[in-house]
Formats: sequence, structure tokens, C-alpha cells
Amino acid sequence: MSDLINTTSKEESEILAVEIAGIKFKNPVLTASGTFGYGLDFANLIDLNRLGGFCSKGLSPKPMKGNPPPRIVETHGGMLNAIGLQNIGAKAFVTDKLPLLRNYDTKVIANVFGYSLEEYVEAIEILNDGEGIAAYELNISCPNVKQGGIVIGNSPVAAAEVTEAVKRVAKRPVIVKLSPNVTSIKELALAVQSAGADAFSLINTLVGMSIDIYTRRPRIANVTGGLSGPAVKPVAVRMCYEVAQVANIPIIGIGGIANWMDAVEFFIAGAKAIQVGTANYYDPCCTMKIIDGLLEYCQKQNISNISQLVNTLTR
Amino acid sequence: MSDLINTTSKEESEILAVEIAGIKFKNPVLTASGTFGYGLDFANLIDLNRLGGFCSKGLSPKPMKGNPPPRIVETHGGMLNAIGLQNIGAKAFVTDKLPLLRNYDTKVIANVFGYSLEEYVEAIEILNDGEGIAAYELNISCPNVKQGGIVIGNSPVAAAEVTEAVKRVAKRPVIVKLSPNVTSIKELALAVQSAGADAFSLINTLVGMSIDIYTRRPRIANVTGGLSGPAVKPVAVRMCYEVAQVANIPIIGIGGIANWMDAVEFFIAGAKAIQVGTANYYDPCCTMKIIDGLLEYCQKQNISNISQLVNTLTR
Amino acid sequence: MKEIIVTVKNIRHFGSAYCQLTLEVPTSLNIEPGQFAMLKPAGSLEPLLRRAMAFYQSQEINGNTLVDFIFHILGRGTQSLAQLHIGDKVEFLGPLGKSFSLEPAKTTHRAILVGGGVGTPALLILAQELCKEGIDLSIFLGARSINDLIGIEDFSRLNTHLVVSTDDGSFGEKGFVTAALTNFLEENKDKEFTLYTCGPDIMMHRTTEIANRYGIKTYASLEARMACGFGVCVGCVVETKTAQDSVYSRVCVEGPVFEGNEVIWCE
Amino acid sequence: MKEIIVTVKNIRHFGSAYCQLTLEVPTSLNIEPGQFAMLKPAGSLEPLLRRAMAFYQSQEINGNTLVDFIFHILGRGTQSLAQLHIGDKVEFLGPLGKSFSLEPAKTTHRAILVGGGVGTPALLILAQELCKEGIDLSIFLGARSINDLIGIEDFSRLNTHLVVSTDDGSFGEKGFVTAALTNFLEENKDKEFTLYTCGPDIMMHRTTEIANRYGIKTYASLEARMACGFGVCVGCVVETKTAQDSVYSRVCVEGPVFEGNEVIWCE
Ligand SMILES: Cc1cc2nc3c(=O)[nH]c(=O)nc-3n(C[C@H](O)[C@H](O)[C@H](O)COP(=O)(O)OP(=O)(O)OC[C@H]3O[C@@H](n4cnc5c(N)ncnc54)[C@H](O)[C@@H]3O)c2cc1C
Ligand SMILES: Cc1cc2nc3c(=O)[nH]c(=O)nc-3n(C[C@H](O)[C@H](O)[C@H](O)COP(=O)(O)OP(=O)(O)OC[C@H]3O[C@@H](n4cnc5c(N)ncnc54)[C@H](O)[C@@H]3O)c2cc1C
Ligand SMILES: Cc1cc2nc3c(=O)[nH]c(=O)nc-3n(C[C@H](O)[C@H](O)[C@H](O)COP(=O)(O)O)c2cc1C
Ligand SMILES: Cc1cc2nc3c(=O)[nH]c(=O)nc-3n(C[C@H](O)[C@H](O)[C@H](O)COP(=O)(O)O)c2cc1C
Ligand code: FES
Ligand code: FES
Repeated sequence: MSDLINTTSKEESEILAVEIAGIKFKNPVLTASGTFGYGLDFANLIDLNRLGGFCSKGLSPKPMKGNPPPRIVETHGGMLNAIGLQNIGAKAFVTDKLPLLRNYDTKVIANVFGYSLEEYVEAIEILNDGEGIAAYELNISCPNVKQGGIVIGNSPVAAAEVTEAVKRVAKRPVIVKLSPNVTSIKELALAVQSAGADAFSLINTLVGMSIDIYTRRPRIANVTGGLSGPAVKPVAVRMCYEVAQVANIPIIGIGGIANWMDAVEFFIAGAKAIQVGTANYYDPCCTMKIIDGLLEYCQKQNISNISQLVNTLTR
Repeated sequence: MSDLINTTSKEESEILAVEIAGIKFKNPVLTASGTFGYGLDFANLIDLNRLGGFCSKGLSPKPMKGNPPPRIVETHGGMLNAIGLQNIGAKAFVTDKLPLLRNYDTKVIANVFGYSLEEYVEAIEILNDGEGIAAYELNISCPNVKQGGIVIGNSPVAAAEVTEAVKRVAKRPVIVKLSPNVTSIKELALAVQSAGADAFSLINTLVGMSIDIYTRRPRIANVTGGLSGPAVKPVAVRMCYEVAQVANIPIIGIGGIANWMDAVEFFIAGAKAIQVGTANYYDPCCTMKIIDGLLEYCQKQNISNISQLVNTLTR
Repeated sequence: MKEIIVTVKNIRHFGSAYCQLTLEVPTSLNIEPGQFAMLKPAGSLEPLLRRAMAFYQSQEINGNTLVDFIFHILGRGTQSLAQLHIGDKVEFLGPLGKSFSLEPAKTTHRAILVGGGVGTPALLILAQELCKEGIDLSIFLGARSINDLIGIEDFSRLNTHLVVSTDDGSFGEKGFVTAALTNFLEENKDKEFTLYTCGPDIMMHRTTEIANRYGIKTYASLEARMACGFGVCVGCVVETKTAQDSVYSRVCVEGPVFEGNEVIWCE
Repeated sequence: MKEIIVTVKNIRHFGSAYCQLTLEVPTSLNIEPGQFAMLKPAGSLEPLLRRAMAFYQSQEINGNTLVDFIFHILGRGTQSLAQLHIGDKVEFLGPLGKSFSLEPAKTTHRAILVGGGVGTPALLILAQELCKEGIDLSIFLGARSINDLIGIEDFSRLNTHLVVSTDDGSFGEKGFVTAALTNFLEENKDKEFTLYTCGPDIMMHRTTEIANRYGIKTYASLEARMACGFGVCVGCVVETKTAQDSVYSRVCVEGPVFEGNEVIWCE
């Protein structure tokens, strides 16, 4: 990629560079699936070449139409969404998006989901042929239609099955994205870890609901939706910390991150990188500010590489 | 109680009166345990005689010292707390608080917890002798020290055991307060219901965490704390709705309620009454405003009794 | 599209329900009719999300651009915008969205504008440009009552054929704007028009149906709850027809302007 | 204790770090020295919780009370208070907490005040009342630098024995206030005093230790993060000694004023 403009200063790259599952990220600031489109939409808002990486909108083997509106509603400190995983499909991503994305020097993580084991595998096989994908991220927070619609990510067994099946075919590292809607995030993490996952990312959204008191209808057509934004940060930090106690693979922290201070909380709690989600909507350039802030913080605290922060909670 | 001033207008009592587990509340606006002290602290802030009822601070057989500070920290749209259930003990509640509380015309619900089955039973037996208690509310979100510290409320089996044991001795209706930190709130509710609970209240706090990025210490001495406030409302409404689909006993909705519109959301989702928690801290008179707002809403919507709202979500 | 912090140059209140906000943007924007911006008071954390606002007016003065918005104070977002003072900072992202195309009007030589309530402001820039193009313009504006007719004088200043209706008859003709429109079309059966509309879905739907009866093409500017405003959340969709089937199109990118017959109206 | 909406009468900024807020309370409050109020901009949702602020001054004018607070702008709460304008509304709960008792000073006839940083304002009303009582008063105030000495002129106006120290020597004596205190006590071994202090825990702890050496009783006004301010959340506790053991006492009800030796200092 030597022909690409590299907009990261030498000092910045030394202090912020992190490696996860063999992938070298220029910094630990990534963006979360479903909040960054297919990456290109941000090309004229931020310097994509300065971003550590991004996760694509969730991809399925075939394109999906998604849920009827309303799909989103703002809540206190966050928002609910039920997009219904509308996406262009894995094939179109490979043929239409990747060629353009290869012009940028940032890591592309393909977020994948399915409603059965087979669909996950099918999507991965399509993406295996795509050039310019650094890793896969499995969204396991969807119902398994073949198993009576139980949410895969809510069952350690089901989650392990998907992880194993995908690992068998995946030509790239597999990051498994954990659902927070479980009694024990540790148990889920351990199951996924022993199934061969290369890294964790957490959290996905909390299931929530909002009602219009005049029409008495749910504010989201799907009735329930996923809660995200600053409101969920304390739950996300806690889960990162719990998983860090049992993990021997890297953790990518997600949940309510809106500034560099939020990011540092996740590093201390045990995350080696972070993903910014909802904040991309209301502060489209926040990732650049987060990178600036982390650099300054590390310099002030005499931290020569940011991974020195990881899992350093003092009690 | 005819000698007590009744400050509730006739119309108000007709429209807002609700009955739960045989208890007649003058209105469905209660306050949540741990956010209302032992009731008396509010006597010079609001008209206690106008309040539907309140839940006492969690009571244990013996007084408890509680956790070291810091015990609370504000988060976006909410707060974390780990008070450690500091309380004066069931005996002192009966001897020191109840006599004063009997001067007020509002329903007193004694919130009870323990670190073993025996402790729950012990506390209930002490409270059985107290005059002026309308019901018991079981806080099952505490670890069972005899069972390796697993949180009772996170296991349907353990939760059912406690419910059964308490029901055997309790001289008053038993409300079981559900923990939201579970994969399936329905499963938990069903277990507690078949164990003989007279009503549900939900939700208790979500487990969260916050870190000071300069000291790298948890912002709460206990490391993790309970998340409450408007931030959790969407999760609480969703759980009320889910439980309402399987419940044949009444639900009391809790979680982020700060105004009458929030309360109405819970009624539509399936709650027959609500409890206000964190909002009591930053808006001490909010319960009175909520009662006013509910009355006006019912009148405008031609609702002759508020229970007509319960479980009326249209899809 | 610019993501930038701008300054409140003026804020004007019409009664308690409406506001006109004038922002100074320290750069030139080329705003097309029907486009919008995402706005929120700088640094405010409640609400988190910006609100979409259609450009009402814009004026470039040596490198800077003054932009005006008119909004109805409903919930948290508009309340926080209504509390701004002169000199306060605002987070601005725009211009955004697909604009009204003047081309069809250029071929029909005549255009009709139908505005309802707070959808009306989104039509002023379009009206101005159509006049510039020398297109024969008839404007129909509707509102609940006289107090909901905001910015009406800017439309009358264009001295085109202007018909105003209010539901309660407190100003202009009594009744819905669609009634006035139908009368007009009956009297002008022989003529060709292009119709542009912005307002409540129900009004735009009826307007499209009426226009169809007279073989007139309608372009409608839609509203939807938006989280991002630039295409990445896919939260703002409306169902639109395709050759065989239908798809969910993003109001912020594929819209806000759609062909009336393209939209699967759902009120 | 009153729960009431009050009006910003004046707001004064000292540099970028400190603010003096004057509120008009439409009722009479009888405020005792060391008491505090819980404050937040009316209707603001971020932050949710009010912030505890010690009364700096209060003045009753025909039924209304003007109250002053001086605060250090640190985080979300104080930032939101610092953004208030004259005429804005504020949610007010107060007066709250156990006050400084003048009785011990009346028996010793001499009192010492030790204030540090933004703890100093909490001592002004006490100083005024001690003077009224004709008690011989020595005041020791410390701060990081001259820019952190807020309201100092109000103390000097009392013309008592006033010693000011700054850590960097930019004003008064260079060094910690505890050094000045020790010198003074060495020179006044023979006399009896009652000591009142408010400031950083570390300063109040050292002050208590020093006072103990000279057999002087100390009363310290503590700080803690507070959710409610009136005793119901039990979140604001400090560990205090009891006959046998120790308990967690609420700073907002059992405090903020504690006997220095009662407190189990933990910095
Ligand atoms: C492309 C586009 C252009 C737009 N242009 C304009 C414009 O020029 N002027 C303008 O005023 N708006 C415009 N809107 C709408 C605007 O973006 C907001 O959605 C609307 O102002 C409501 O936002 P809010 O923050 O006030 O309500 P929110 O707090 O977002 O409330 C959520 C929803 O509930 C409804 N709601 C909230 N409170 C009330 C209430 N008290 N009574 C009835 N309904 C309520 C609102 O309709 C809102 O959509 C536009 C929207 C789009 C998509
Ligand atoms: C009885 C009592 C009286 C008080 N009287 C006064 C008074 O008269 N004047 C006064 O200024 N304060 C007073 N306080 C403290 C005040 O209540 C707040 O706790 C303090 O101002 C911090 O609140 P905040 O909203 O600015 O910070 P928060 O947003 O609450 O931040 C949380 C905590 O982190 C710390 N913090 C936040 N941001 C920063 C930062 N940038 N740098 C360093 N630390 C930070 C703060 O100390 C704060 O406690 C009093 C407290 C009590 C209990
Ligand atoms: C509108 C929206 C769409 C999302 N779509 C996806 C998705 O397709 N796949 C996925 O794994 N996560 C998806 N998420 C979850 C986010 O990636 C992220 O895990 C979550 O929002 C928490 O982070 P945040 O609080 O920073 O937003 C979506 C979130 C939002 C708000
Ligand atoms: C400081 C604090 C202390 C609490 N103590 C108790 C308790 O002793 N027993 C209990 O069952 N719930 C306790 N709770 C939980 C509340 O009763 C309530 O379930 C929770 O806060 C959610 O409601 P809210 O969002 O309205 O605060 C406590 C909550 C807070 C914030
Ligand atoms: S508002 Fe996000 S895609 Fe349209
Ligand atoms: S602040 Fe709530 S008890 Fe002191």
C-alpha cells in the first residue's frame, strides 16, 4: 500500500499502533458495524487513512430489505434501533465496495450475520474471495430461525457452534461480537474462546423498547430495538472488565464511546482496541478527535505505547 | 385510619385507585427501595398522604454497615451505586420507624434481602410482628454466600426457592423484585410466579462500572455498581412488556421513571403500578407531579380508571 | 457537505410554537432547493442526536453564508434549538439530501407549489428559483390557523398566484389546501403543470392523488426521524416502488425529495 | 429546608476556573454557617444530579433571600452552572446539613479558621457570626496560587488576624497553610482556641493532627459526592468512629460538619 498517502505521524504510529489477532492497526480507534455504512460515506467527512479501521454494515449471503419504519428513536442518553439488518449482501460488498475501499489505508473488518449456521458459512465463503478484508466480525445477536428463533448469542452452546463452523472456512481472523443480553458474559466469552475465536468485540446493543403514549404503539415498528449510546457505557465497561478476567484473546471494547476519555476507560478495563458507534451519527468527526486525545493523553502520562494501558485497573 | 387527613380528591381516588395482591393503593405511584429512605425523610418535602405507597430501604435481619465510599457516581443519563445495603435492620424498622409511619395514610412496603434463604425468612419473621406494613418486596439481586456467591435473582431455581420459603412464613403479600441482569426475564418471572409470588416488581439495577482514567481506579469502591435512572428506561419497559406476556399476577414497573409520561409507558407495557427511584434524588417532588400528570392525562383521554391502560400496547 | 461549528446570528420567536433561526456559516455552501442540514446546540448532550431542518433561506456574503431555518417547537431537539441565544454556537452538517429538480417545470413552463404547516418553509428557495427561471407559479399554502402561517409574507413578496387556506378559516380560505388545489386544477384542465409539495404525509399523499387525476407529476419532500442525516444509519427509510417489488430508501440520501408516485404512502 | 425554583440574580466569573453565583430565593431561609444547598439549572437533564454548594453569603431583603455561592468549574455539574445567565431559573434545595456550632468558640473565646482552596467560601458566614459574637478570630487561608484565592477580600473586610498562604508564593506566605498555622500555635501555646476548617481532606486531616498536639478541638466540613443531599441515598458517607467500632455517616445529614477526631481520614 506504499502508494497510499499515509497521514499518520511517526510519533502517532509508534504510540498508538496495536496488533490484534495478527492484524496491525495504526491505532486502536475503529468504528462499529451499522454506524459507518460501508466506510465510503465517511470519505468526505474524516481522513479514512488516519482511522485504525472500521466494521462494515452487517453482511448476509443475500441482500436484505430490512424492517419497516420507524426504525429508530432517541432515548435518554442513547437511541433504539431496529434496522432489520438491511444490507447489500456479501457479493455486492466484494464487487462494488472493496475495489473503492482498497484506495484507503485503513483496516476493513467485514461484519457478518446469518439466521442459521449455513448462512454464516455462506457469507464468509463469498467474502473469502474479496481482496482487502482484514478480518471478520460475527454478529451473533440474531435469532436462529432453525432453532425456534432463539438468539444465537444468548446461548453459549449455539455461539460456540457458529464460531467453530466459521473458523473452519474463514481465511481471515474471526472476531466474535458478544451480546450483552445474557446472565453471564464470562460464560459466553469462554465458550466462544474455546471454539477458536481470535478476538472478542463487545458489546452489541441491549434490547429495549419505547412507547408513544398517545397512539399506544411502539415507537419502533419492530416493537423492540437495540439500545446504544452513552447510556449503555457503564454496562459495556463492566462486561469488558469481566471478560478480561477470563480472556486469553484480545478484546475490542464497544458501547457508548463518544470521546477519548471514554476510550481510555475501556483500555483500562481490558480492551486492546475500541469501536465507536452511535457517536458517529451526532459527531461524525469524533474518531479523529479521539485519536488526537489519546495521543495527547499518552504523551502526558508518558505511555510509549497505548497497549500499556490495557487491563491496568488498580483496586 | 379515619383520623388521618386524606388529601386525595374524590375524583382523583376514583380515577387513580388500583388494587394489587389485595392491597388497595390510592394511586399507582410508589417509590423504589433505596431511594426513599424509610419514608419519613420525605415528610417535609411531599405530602406522604397523597403517595400511593413506598418501599423501604432494603432490610436485613441485623443492621448492616454497608460498603466503603465512594458509593455513587453519575453516568450519562443515570448513576451507579454500590451502597452495600446499609440499613438499620428489620427490628429497628419495626420499633423505631413503623410507629411514626402509622401517622401517614400511605402503603408501606418493606423491602427485604438476605445472603441466604434463612436470612430472608428471619427478616420476614421479624417484620411479621410489625404493624402498618402492607406487603413485602423481596430484593433477590444479592449473592447467596452459601451457594458460592451466585446472585439469587440470576437463577430461576434459586429465585423460586427464596420465594417459596418466604411465602411459607409471610403474613403479607409478597412482591418479588426481578433482576434485569438475566438472559430471559420471562423464564425468571415464570419460576417466581409458580413459586407463589403475589406480584412482580421490575427492574432492579443493571450491573455497570465506571473508571477514573487518571487514578485508574474504579469510581466506586465496590468496583461494580447498579445502573439506574433514565438511561435504563428502555430496557425496563421492554422487560415489563416481556413479563406481561406470561404473567398472571400484577407487575409493578420500575426503571428510569422521572415524569408522568414515563409512567404511562410502563402502564401500556403491562405494569399496574410504578415505582420512582433515582428521580427522587434530583427532583424530590416528582411523585406529586406524576400523580397530577396522570390524573390530567386520564381525564383528557376519558379513562375512568387508570388500570384500563394496563397492557394496551397496539401493534 | 460541510461538518462545521457555526454561530447564531439571530433567533426570532413566533408565538410560543415557532422559531426562525439564522446561522452564520463561515464558508460558502451551495444549497439547492429542498436540501436540509442537521443541527444541534454545540456541545449539548441532551438530546444527543441532531435534528434535520430544511433550509428556508440562504444568502452568501463575502465567503460567509447566512442560512435561515423555521421550525415548530415540539420535543427535546427543537426545544433545545429554541433556547439558543445570539452568539451561541451550533453544530452544523449540510447541505444534505437530494434537491427538487427544476427541469420538469422548465418543460411544463408552469409549476404548482403545495405547502402544509411547517413543510412550507422548505419550498421558499424552490419558489424563488422557479420565479428566476420565469416559470408561471401558483402557490397553495395550508395551515391549521393563522398562527401556524409562518413566513407567508416571503411567499407573497414573490407576487405569484398565492392561495392560503387555514383549517379554521382564521386566514384565507377555510378548509384544506387540497380543496383549493382541486378547484384551481378544475379551472385549468387545459394547462400543463409540475407540482412540488412539502407538508404532512396525508396532505402530500392526497395532493399526489389529485395531481395524478390531472396527469400532473408530483415531487414530494418527505420527513423521517433521522439519526445521522448522511446515509450511514439507514434509520430514516421510506418504502418506495421498484419495477417488480419495493425497497426501503433513505430519506436523507435518496430523498428527502421523491416522486409522489414512487412513494408507498402509509398513513 | 425548601425545595424551590429560584432566579439567577447575578453570575460573576473569576478567570476561567471560578464562578460566583447569586440566586434570589423568594422566601426567607434561615441559613446556619456551614450549611449547603443542592443546585442545578432548572429543567436540565444532563447532568441529572444536582450539585452540593456551600452558602458563601446570604442576605434577606423583605421576604426574599439573596444567596451567594462560589464554585470551582471542574466537571459537568459546575460547567452547567457556570453557563447560567441572569434571569435563568435554578432548582434549589436547602439549607441542608449540620452547621458549625458556635458554642465551643464561645467557651474558648478564641477561634481559628483554616480554609483551603474552594473550601474557603464555606467559612465566611461562620467568620461573620464569630465576629458578631465578639470572639477573637484568626483566619488562615491557603490556595495553590493567587488565581485560586477567591473571595479573600470579604475575609479581610472583617479585619481579624488574617494569614494567607499560596503553594507557589504568588500571594502571601509561600507554602501550605498548615505551616502558617503551626507557627501561630507555637507562639500562642498559652491560649485556648476552637478550630474550624474546610478544604481538601489532606489539609483538614493535617490541621486536625496539628490542633490535637495543642489540645485544640477541630470541626471540619467535609465533601462527598452526593446524589440527593437530604439523606435518602446513603451515597455520601464518610467513616466515623464510634465507642467500640466505626460507622458510615452521611455527609449530608450527620455532616458536612464533623469533629476532626471523629472522622477516619482516608487520604
Ligand atoms: C429532511 C427534513 C427536513 C425537516 N425540516 C424541518 C423544518 O424545516 N422545520 C421543522 O420544524 N421541522 C423539520 N423537520 C422535522 C425535525 O427534524 C424534527 O423531527 C421535528 O422538529 C421534531 O423534533 P423534536 O426534537 O422537536 O421532537 P423529538 O424530541 O425528536 O420527538 C420525537 C418525535 O415525536 C414527535 N413529538 C415530540 N414532541 C411532540 C409533541 N409535544 N407533540 C406532538 N409530537 C411530538 C415529533 O414529531 C418527533 O418526531 C425536518 C425533518 C426532515 C427529515
Ligand atoms: C457539602 C458540600 C459543599 C460543597 N461546596 C462547594 C463549594 O462551595 N464550591 C465548590 O466549588 N464545590 C463545592 N462542593 C463540591 C461540588 O458539590 C462538586 O462535587 C464539585 O464541584 C465537582 O462537581 P462537578 O459537577 O464539577 O464534577 P463532576 O462532573 O461531578 O465530576 C465528578 C467528580 O470528578 C471530579 N472532577 C470532574 N472533572 C474534573 C476535572 N476536570 N479535574 C479534576 N477533577 C474533576 C470532581 O471533583 C467531581 O467530584 C461541595 C460539596 C459538598 C458535599
Ligand atoms: C443503527 C444501528 C445499526 C447497527 N447495526 C449493526 C449491525 O449491522 N451489526 C452489528 O454487529 N452491530 C450493529 N449495531 C451495533 C453497534 O455496532 C454497536 O455494537 C452498538 O451500537 C454499541 O455501541 P455504541 O453505543 O457506540 O453505538 C448497530 C447499532 C446501531 C445504532
Ligand atoms: C442508591 C440506590 C440504592 C438502592 N437500594 C436498593 C435496595 O436497597 N433494595 C432494592 O431492592 N433496590 C434498591 N435500589 C434499586 C431501585 O429500587 C430501583 O429498582 C432502580 O434504581 C431502578 O429504578 P430507577 O431507575 O427509577 O432508579 C437502589 C437504587 C439506588 C439508585
Ligand atoms: S438518517 Fe441515517 S441514514 Fe438517513
Ligand atoms: S447525598 Fe444522599 S444521603 Fe447524602
